[in-house]
Amino acid sequence: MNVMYFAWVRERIGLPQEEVETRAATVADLVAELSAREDRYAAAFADTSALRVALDQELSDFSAPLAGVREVAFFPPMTGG
Amino acid sequence: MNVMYFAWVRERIGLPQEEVETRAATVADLVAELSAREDRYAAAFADTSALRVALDQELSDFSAPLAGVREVAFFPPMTGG
Amino acid sequence: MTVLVQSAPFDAGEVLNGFAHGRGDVGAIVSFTGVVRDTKGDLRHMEIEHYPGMTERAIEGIVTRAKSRWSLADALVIHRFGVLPVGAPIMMVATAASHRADAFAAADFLMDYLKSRAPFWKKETTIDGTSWVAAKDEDEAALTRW
Amino acid sequence: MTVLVQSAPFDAGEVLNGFAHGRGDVGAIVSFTGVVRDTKGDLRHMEIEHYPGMTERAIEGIVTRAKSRWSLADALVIHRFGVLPVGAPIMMVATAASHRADAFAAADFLMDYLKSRAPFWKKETTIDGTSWVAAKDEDEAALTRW
Repeated sequence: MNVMYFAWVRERIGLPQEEVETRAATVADLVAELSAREDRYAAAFADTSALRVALDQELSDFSAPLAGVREVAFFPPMTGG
Repeated sequence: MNVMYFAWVRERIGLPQEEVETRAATVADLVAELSAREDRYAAAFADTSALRVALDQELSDFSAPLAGVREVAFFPPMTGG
Repeated sequence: MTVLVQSAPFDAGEVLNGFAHGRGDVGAIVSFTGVVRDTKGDLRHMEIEHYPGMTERAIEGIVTRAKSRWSLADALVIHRFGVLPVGAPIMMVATAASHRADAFAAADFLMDYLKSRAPFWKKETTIDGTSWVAAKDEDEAALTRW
Repeated sequence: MTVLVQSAPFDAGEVLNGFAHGRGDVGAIVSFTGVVRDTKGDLRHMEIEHYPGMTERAIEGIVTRAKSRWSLADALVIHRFGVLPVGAPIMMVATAASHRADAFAAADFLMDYLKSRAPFWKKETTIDGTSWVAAKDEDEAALTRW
């Protein structure tokens, strides 16, 4: 699964994207798995209420299942316009 | 007093403006005076609810006094924009 | 504030760029362009009559009201009179503000008031002849929004 | 529908004229231009990051929603990414409709959704360093209007 990071999430984790082998059932499970890896992940995911997630380029939420998903992206609330 | 006519009021009366000598106290009195002159005025002023009036270039109404007014304009509801 | 009442055509893009030029102080610019519309496919041209003197005064009054109500860095109104072909810009409004809500609301307000409170009258020439455009009840009713 | 996500600068006036060109079928054209604003006088530049692929998809979804809700003849969105100097246009929205109420409402709607639902993130570089622009509660709240 391709996992992408944008804005300060990308800066905290230190990379824009990576391939992740996971059996996480939901986004929240994936977040827990990544946070357990290294401090920089734990720091980026410390407050998921300040984060948004997209599954295959559609906005989703942290309780969503990951079955069939190829691309997960984490980022702060958007500031377009 | 300078009396001006715009749009279909001008077309019905047949002139854009004229000097009128009047002692009319209000706009309504002036309208009555003009309507009594000739049919074309009576036709233009037949339904004053379909008309607007400006006194010295400010929108006003038919009950307004004419004391001190130098320019009266009659026209249909505006269609700008 | 810029208020222009003119018979000459104008270029909406140039007007927008001139209005926005060098504005590092504002975040939001809204423009409205009104175009001669051929609704039924029978319009030859439109002619706009106005009341010189009162027109400028009325528009300036409307813009002043908008500026007192919303936080605007600047506002512009151009309105043409005379004979206009189908597809030609009739008029344009532009507002500049720090925040988009102010820029949108002020432009919307200016349009509502220009429609019904600035002394312009539209006359259409179609293949069947000429007729004065009637004011719409909905345009008068729109003023109650403000 | 035109959706452009680009790093290149654009000329707002040219975009407006191109959008409006030859439109005898619509009476009302509304545009919004968002400009890099130096609120406190200390901004060096702004940088915009985006999510290629999702950005275009999200914007197209927002425009499609606007077109289903209002009677629009056309709509356009341009949004830049990369490094932008103070005063530069960041993005632009344009709507064309027969009636001004549709054009205004749709442009306002597009702006609200682009602010909070298109994957762009702004980073400001001031004389004191760089910081990510925080999303505003009021921008999220604005979505409840629709």
